[in-house]
Amino acid sequence: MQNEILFATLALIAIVSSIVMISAHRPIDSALSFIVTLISIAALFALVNASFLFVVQIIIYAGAILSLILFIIMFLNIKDENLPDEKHKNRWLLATSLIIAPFSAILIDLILRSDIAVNGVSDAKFGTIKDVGLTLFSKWVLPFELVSILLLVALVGAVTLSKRSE
Amino acid sequence: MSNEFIALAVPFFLLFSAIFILLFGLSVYYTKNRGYTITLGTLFVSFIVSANGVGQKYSMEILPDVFNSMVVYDTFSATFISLFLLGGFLTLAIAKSFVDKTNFFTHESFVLLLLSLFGMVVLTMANELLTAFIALEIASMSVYILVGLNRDSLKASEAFFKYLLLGSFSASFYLLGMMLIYAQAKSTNLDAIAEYILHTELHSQLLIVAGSMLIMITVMFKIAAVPFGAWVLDVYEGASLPITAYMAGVFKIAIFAFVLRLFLKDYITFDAIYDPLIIGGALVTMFVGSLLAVIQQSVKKMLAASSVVHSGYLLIAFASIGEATASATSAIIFYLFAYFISAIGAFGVLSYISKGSDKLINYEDLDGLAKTRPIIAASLTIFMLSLAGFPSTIGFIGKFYILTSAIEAGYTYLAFFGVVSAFISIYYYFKVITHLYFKEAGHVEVHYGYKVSLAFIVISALVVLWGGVGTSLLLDIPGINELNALSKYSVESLGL
Amino acid sequence: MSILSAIIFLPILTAIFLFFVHLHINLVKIVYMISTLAVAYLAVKLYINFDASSSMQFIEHHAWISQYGINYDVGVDGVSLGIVMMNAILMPLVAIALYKQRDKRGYWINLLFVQGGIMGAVLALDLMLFYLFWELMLLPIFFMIGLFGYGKSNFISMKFNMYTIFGSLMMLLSILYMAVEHKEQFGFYSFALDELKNITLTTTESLLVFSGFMIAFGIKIPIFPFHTWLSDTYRSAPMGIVIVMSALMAKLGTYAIWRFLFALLSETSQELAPYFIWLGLFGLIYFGISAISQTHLKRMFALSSASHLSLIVVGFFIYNSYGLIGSSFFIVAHALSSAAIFLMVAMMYERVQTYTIDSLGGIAKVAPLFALFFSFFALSIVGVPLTAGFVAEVLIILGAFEYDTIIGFFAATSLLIPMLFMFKTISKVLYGETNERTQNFQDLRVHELVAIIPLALLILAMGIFPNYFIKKIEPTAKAFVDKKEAVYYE
Amino acid sequence: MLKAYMILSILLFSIGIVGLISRRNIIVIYMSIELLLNAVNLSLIAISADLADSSAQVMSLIIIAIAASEAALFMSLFVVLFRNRASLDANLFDMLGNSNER
Amino acid sequence: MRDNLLLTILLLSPLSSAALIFLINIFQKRDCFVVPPHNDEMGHCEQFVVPLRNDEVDHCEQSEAIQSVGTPRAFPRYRSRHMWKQPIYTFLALTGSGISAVLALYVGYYSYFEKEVFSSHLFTWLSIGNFTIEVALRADALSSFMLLFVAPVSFLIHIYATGYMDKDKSYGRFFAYFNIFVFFMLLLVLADNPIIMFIGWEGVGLVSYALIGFYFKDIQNTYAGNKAFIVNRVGDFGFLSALMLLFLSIPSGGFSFSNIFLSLIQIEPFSLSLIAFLLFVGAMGKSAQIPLFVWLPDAMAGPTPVSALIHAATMVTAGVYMVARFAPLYNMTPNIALLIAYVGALSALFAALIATKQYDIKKILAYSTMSQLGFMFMALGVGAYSSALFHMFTHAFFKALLFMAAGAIIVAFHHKQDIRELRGIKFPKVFKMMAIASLTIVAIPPFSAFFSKDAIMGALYASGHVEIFAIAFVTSLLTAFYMSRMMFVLFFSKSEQSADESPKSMVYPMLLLTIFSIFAGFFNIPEVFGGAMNFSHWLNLADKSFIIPHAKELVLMSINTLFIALVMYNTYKKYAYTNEIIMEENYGIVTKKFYIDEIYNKIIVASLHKLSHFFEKKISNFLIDEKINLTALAYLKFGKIISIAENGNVRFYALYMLIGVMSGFVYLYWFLRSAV
Repeated sequence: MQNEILFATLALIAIVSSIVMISAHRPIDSALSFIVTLISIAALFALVNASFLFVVQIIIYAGAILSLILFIIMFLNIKDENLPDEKHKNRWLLATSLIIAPFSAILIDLILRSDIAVNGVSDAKFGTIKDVGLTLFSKWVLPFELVSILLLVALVGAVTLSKRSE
Repeated sequence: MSNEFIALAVPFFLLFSAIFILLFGLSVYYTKNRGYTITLGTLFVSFIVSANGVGQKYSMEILPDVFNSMVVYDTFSATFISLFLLGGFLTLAIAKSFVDKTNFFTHESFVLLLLSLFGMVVLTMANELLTAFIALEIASMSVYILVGLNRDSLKASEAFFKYLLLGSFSASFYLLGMMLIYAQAKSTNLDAIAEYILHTELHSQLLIVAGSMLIMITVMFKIAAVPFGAWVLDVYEGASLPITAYMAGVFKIAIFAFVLRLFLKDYITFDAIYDPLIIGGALVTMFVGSLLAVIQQSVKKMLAASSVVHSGYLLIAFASIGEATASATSAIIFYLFAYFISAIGAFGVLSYISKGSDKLINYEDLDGLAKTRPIIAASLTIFMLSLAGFPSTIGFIGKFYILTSAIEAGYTYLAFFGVVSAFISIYYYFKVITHLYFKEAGHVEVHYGYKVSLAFIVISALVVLWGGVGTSLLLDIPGINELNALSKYSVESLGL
Repeated sequence: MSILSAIIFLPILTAIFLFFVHLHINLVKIVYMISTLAVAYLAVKLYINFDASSSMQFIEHHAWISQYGINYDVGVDGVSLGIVMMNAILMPLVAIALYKQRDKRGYWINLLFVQGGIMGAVLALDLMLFYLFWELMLLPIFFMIGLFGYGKSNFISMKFNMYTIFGSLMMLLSILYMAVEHKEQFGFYSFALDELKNITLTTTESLLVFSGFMIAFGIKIPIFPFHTWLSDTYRSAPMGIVIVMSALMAKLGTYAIWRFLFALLSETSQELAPYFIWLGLFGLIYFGISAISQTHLKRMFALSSASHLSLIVVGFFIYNSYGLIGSSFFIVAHALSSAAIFLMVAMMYERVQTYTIDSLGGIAKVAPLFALFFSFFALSIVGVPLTAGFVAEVLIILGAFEYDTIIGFFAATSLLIPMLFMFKTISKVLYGETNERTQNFQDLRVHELVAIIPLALLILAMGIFPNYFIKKIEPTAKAFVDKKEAVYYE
Repeated sequence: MLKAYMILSILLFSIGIVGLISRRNIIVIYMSIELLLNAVNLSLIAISADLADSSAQVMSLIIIAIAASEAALFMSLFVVLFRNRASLDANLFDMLGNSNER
Repeated sequence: MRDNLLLTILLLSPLSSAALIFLINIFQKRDCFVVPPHNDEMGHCEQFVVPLRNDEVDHCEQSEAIQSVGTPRAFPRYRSRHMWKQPIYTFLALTGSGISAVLALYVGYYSYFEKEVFSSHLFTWLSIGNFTIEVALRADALSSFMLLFVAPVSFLIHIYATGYMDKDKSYGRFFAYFNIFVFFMLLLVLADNPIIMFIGWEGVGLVSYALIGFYFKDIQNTYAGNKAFIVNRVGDFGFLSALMLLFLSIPSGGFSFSNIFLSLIQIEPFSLSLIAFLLFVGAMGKSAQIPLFVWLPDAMAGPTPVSALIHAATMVTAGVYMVARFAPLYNMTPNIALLIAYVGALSALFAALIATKQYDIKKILAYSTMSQLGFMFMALGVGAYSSALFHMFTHAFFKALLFMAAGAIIVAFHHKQDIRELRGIKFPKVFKMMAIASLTIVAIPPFSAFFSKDAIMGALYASGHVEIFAIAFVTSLLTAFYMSRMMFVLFFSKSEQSADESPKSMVYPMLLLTIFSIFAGFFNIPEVFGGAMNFSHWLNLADKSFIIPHAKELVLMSINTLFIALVMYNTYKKYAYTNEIIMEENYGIVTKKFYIDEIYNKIIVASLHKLSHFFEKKISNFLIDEKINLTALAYLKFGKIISIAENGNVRFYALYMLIGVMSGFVYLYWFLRSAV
């Protein structure tokens, strides 16, 4: 019961903060509310015992990526007059929401009707760094290695693109 | 050479070569020419190696203990790997002048090219959704960057922006779909999913159906099916010509390789569900694509739009997979080969005559080329005929297979619409020929580029012709029959 | 390589050779002549060796795309023999007549391509092979119109191309459909004419398949209402191609109706025959009357060709031996006379630089030989006795009367309709006062005579001694009619 | 619980899409994409809890890594775009469209 | 063997001489560069210019003014260098037609006296299945009878033409055509089956076309030729259709006339009538009967020998011959036969009426020809075949003579043809012969036409069709009127013009024909005068026998003759030595030939042109082509609309994707709802 309340609260926070994120005019505001979303998602991770992922989420997302975004916003020194003039923002938001509504409604309906097993197992051992690490290196070696190459690509790409042409 | 060796050697060779160039590029001994030669050599060697795996029928999992059955190597993947390695090789070989004349094509570009090929190789072999996704991301990210390589060009950066943004957007659909499938099937391995589907009823497959569709959306995005392919014109326009050729000819094939595997292993069960969607997609894609192609002023964008149409043809075959599996799949493979060689050739000619400049080749730029450069004009004509599906070219045989499979599957009306769209395509392809031959040249004769590039263009043109009429009866060279057998083997190796 | 393959591929290979090897233009013409003469020699040999007592001969078979049952099957029978002969004979003559006018390599290369393509399409017994050649011969025509045409040649070549390719694609669909049906009924793909005959189709299917074929053939011929490419194309095309189109390509369409439609969809064709007979008759009258108001020589002769081709279509569709023999004979006869008349028009153009009927006149006074031959060929088109056209028309009309009296009457209007425009044209072009264009009109030169006299002699020979030529067609017709009756009474 | 997580994740995903399409600021668009990935992650973690199998956690870990690499590209994109155009308005980048051509 | 040789030579000798003339004619331009022994290019040509006598120059230039062919204008001074060829042409032409004339006489002789039938088989023209058409010639009584006047009259007109066409630039061409005509006419007559007959039939039409347009420098002449051929072809359309129907109705065994007649009974009556009617349509065209007569007056544009030979003596009678040939058929279809009679009667009256108001000498004769042909058809229609043929026989002589005389006048009086201008000419020899011919045509005894026309009148009377007889009677009076009108205006007038006499080559044939006109009637003297009806017996056609009392016949004859004499007297009073002809009103429905030409032009020609424009502009261009082009344009337009969506804005692209996703899911949901 306690979990349910907690979940509902966190879910509400996540949803509200994400709505704020997509509707805020200034990117700084968006970024800050996005941090709230990320943290509440991390909390939801923790709610199902995914302790390692909770940490990773906080560190990488809230820590690294978000600060990168903030850094970029600062670095580029985006002033208010550089921001796009979004006159019809709300209309767009409304229209897109209407279009997306059937999509999410159908998916939710399908999820509700589906017979995915509700085991609800929550083992204390499960979700720890050791458990995740074992799975990672026993079963998911190849994706792990591939991701490293992906990161290499991103690295090379970022360097290539960002450096000033001589 | 054992197959396992080939399976490992090709990606590793590509990877090592990429890393080598990355490091070598920092040294003082690096010159662009050396980088080019090394890349070309790598591609050639790996093509030779992988071509060894083509022709006999086999299927094996690579290091199943280590990789947990996430990648398989079979004739299917061998065929496709050889195909796009060849494609990469040809693209690069034809683009020599582009490489030489542009200053943004640095050693990182070679690295990215090799890495994207590496991604495609893994994608073709992937037998698991996440692996496939990462491989796809490796390939597409490299391509994103290659598109945006020319940082100073507004067009290139815009194309990069659009491609990256929409690509990431579509990728998230893939992940959502994968998540749904995993939630239902408890696995992301294609075989396991197939197993699950086989043993359950439809009501316990709801999320798989939905998830599969989400994955399909990503695929549709990548192959530029309407309405997911709106990016294709802009990105092709913004990208440099060799990169465009690479995307149209090579990358698309890799995507199809993966999709085909996915289809044949999992989706085929949901054939009845997806067929109307695919058919609708095919129709919309063909006709919107041809509408767009008809109005284009530049040849490059026309080819871009026409690549949409070709995706539509391929979707026809996909729709027929359920009812006429054997002929439809081999038709797809053959068609891919046909399209690949023709598109590479066509874009290659454009890149050859654009001499590495950033301009779009307009129809007017081709005026009178037949008088000044008859060989190039003839080659371009052959490519256009092939793309238009004119008999005696490989494109015709490809279209022939696709239409046959559609009729065999009972979708005669689909074949009819395919034919109608092919008819419309005659207009824009022949328009090129009209400009090549019937218009007076507005410019003086120029020396375009390297003889080597020209040689490869001509060879491609000859392949296109030979693929249309080839028979081992006349000369002892593999002809249509052999190509056909090749695609058949590769399908059979999937173990259906 | 047997004689038929040689006939098909010799011109194509020569053309490829000429494309890649840059020879001096005179040398190109010589090579062209050698090649076409060789083909003509082979064709004459074929004609002589052709056994007049049986139908399909010189059959050649090689596997091509074995997985789909596509083979290289060629053979010749009485009906195709005529077109082969015409193709072989006309090509060198065209060159002789026009060699001074054309100094572009492409012209001759494309003509060779066309020759090979037509030969292939005529001789093919496998539908895919037929389709291949059918399309292949389009390409050189497209190029010739675009490269050497007059007026808005770009637009017109494109229009022609689109028109005909539309038809071919519909035909492709029909062919594929039949092949797939063959697979479903017999377990394997086949594109061979003989094997595809055996499949059974429902009424709707066979109607659709039929219309697919018919659109292709109808456009090529052309029959009403697929004719709107015709007059523009003829007007704009260079003469070599006009001759090929009117003398050979259009005939190929009618031939294909017989060869493929009647063989494959015998019952449907017979059921639909009345409609096509009426369509053909309508076309006969329609094109004939349209031609009256033409002021452009090529357009007028184009419509006149179309009018006669409609009659040929009628001849095939009336489905009896008179009609068939008449039509096959007419194919040859009309090929001869229309080729000749277009050659004459080309010679005229070279001299006066105009095709407008009204700006000509008085040629008979200054160039009697020209006038003589021009009116001779025009008369042979009209179907005056002792020319080949007369025999053919009589046979077709006879067949039409055998089929139905009313249809016979309409078919017999072919005696009247061409007169309406032909004689006025002859008057305006040849007679009356000369004007500044025509007063220095040079009479026929030796090489032009060399090109034209064989045609005239052939027309006469075929008109006076038709029996010798008909003997070659008759067994084919007889076999066909017997088979048709067998089907009919089953 | 799993279904609740998944519904939440679908909702977040939808919100992300809405943001992606209706906003013109590229940084917000980028954050919307990150939200999409996070929504997927959320579900994966819930599935993993449900199945008591940490594979799904590994997947989400990998997805985070992918997100990171995407982030790198987007950062460089911002730099390139801002350098060229001094703006981050998505609507400004339409010179490749067809409507410009004629 | 003899038959073979005989008939082949008879048939081919004109053709071969025509071919030779053609060959010589074709290469005439080049001989200037081939023949001469000189090196000097200009000089040598002048060597070959035949010096002209002064009086010839005039003539030569005159004909030059009307006609042209041969050398281009650039070399006018060498134009007469080919005159040396004229004797060769003359020789060839005369030999060709002369041989056939002699042989024809020979054949006629043996046929008449020995009752021989000549037949020859040349080669198989067509053979399909078990049905063959042979090229076979056969000279039975009817054919021999035809030969008997066709070949000799042709020969005579050939001789006449050598005079008439003397020094003409196209002398060779003329005789080539002429001989080809003789060939086709003989083919028509000798053919043993209708198909071959049709070839001859069309052939004479063709040559007639060429000869009418002989002076093609005036394009109107060629139009007249076109008209002739086209109208003839309308008839041929009927003829050929009839042949086809006949061909299909005959069971196997050959398509020769004898075989056809044997099988006639097996044909059902309706198609028999149809065949008979269609055959008559053919005859209408060739023999210029209503409504297909319009070409004949225009055909007078050709040289006068052409009119004499083709449009009076031979070709126009082919229709009569054909109907007579198919006599067994017409005996079985009395209705059609009656139709023939009525058409003949109408044509006769109609033409005679028009002739009364004509002023062109050749036009008068042309209408008179048409009128006489009408007489023949009347006779054919009531079944008096041999009477018709007999009239044809006599008509050939006197009408040829009339035309020749007219030709002589025209040549002598500077190509004037209007009788008002020619009023009061003085041309004694020609006058005498022409007068005889005129008396013949108006059927004054004892000239030949008296007998022949009388036979027809008698048959008409006896057949019981009083209305036809009445028409015939009126027509014969009209004939008397217009012929005497012409004669009186021409020769009995105050203003006097005179000219040189015609050359001998023109006079002698006329003389011969005069003799024939007078005496030809004696070949078939009716029984009233103690004759034996030799011709009728010889021809042995399926005549219906008309028994008419001799007394009655004599009364008829005398009444007829009396009325004719009265008419002639009145005409004399009206036209001789008066200016009546000048004062005649030049308008009115009769003068304008009942506006038939205008009606035809309005109804057929103009509407065809309109239809042609309608087809071309409205249907081909507007209805079909425009629509096709519009479809293509619409596709382009639609492409432009689509390209609006392709606006370059990435958010829109994402939106499209979203819409795609959404619709896909809606479909999916719908499907799963119904499936699960």
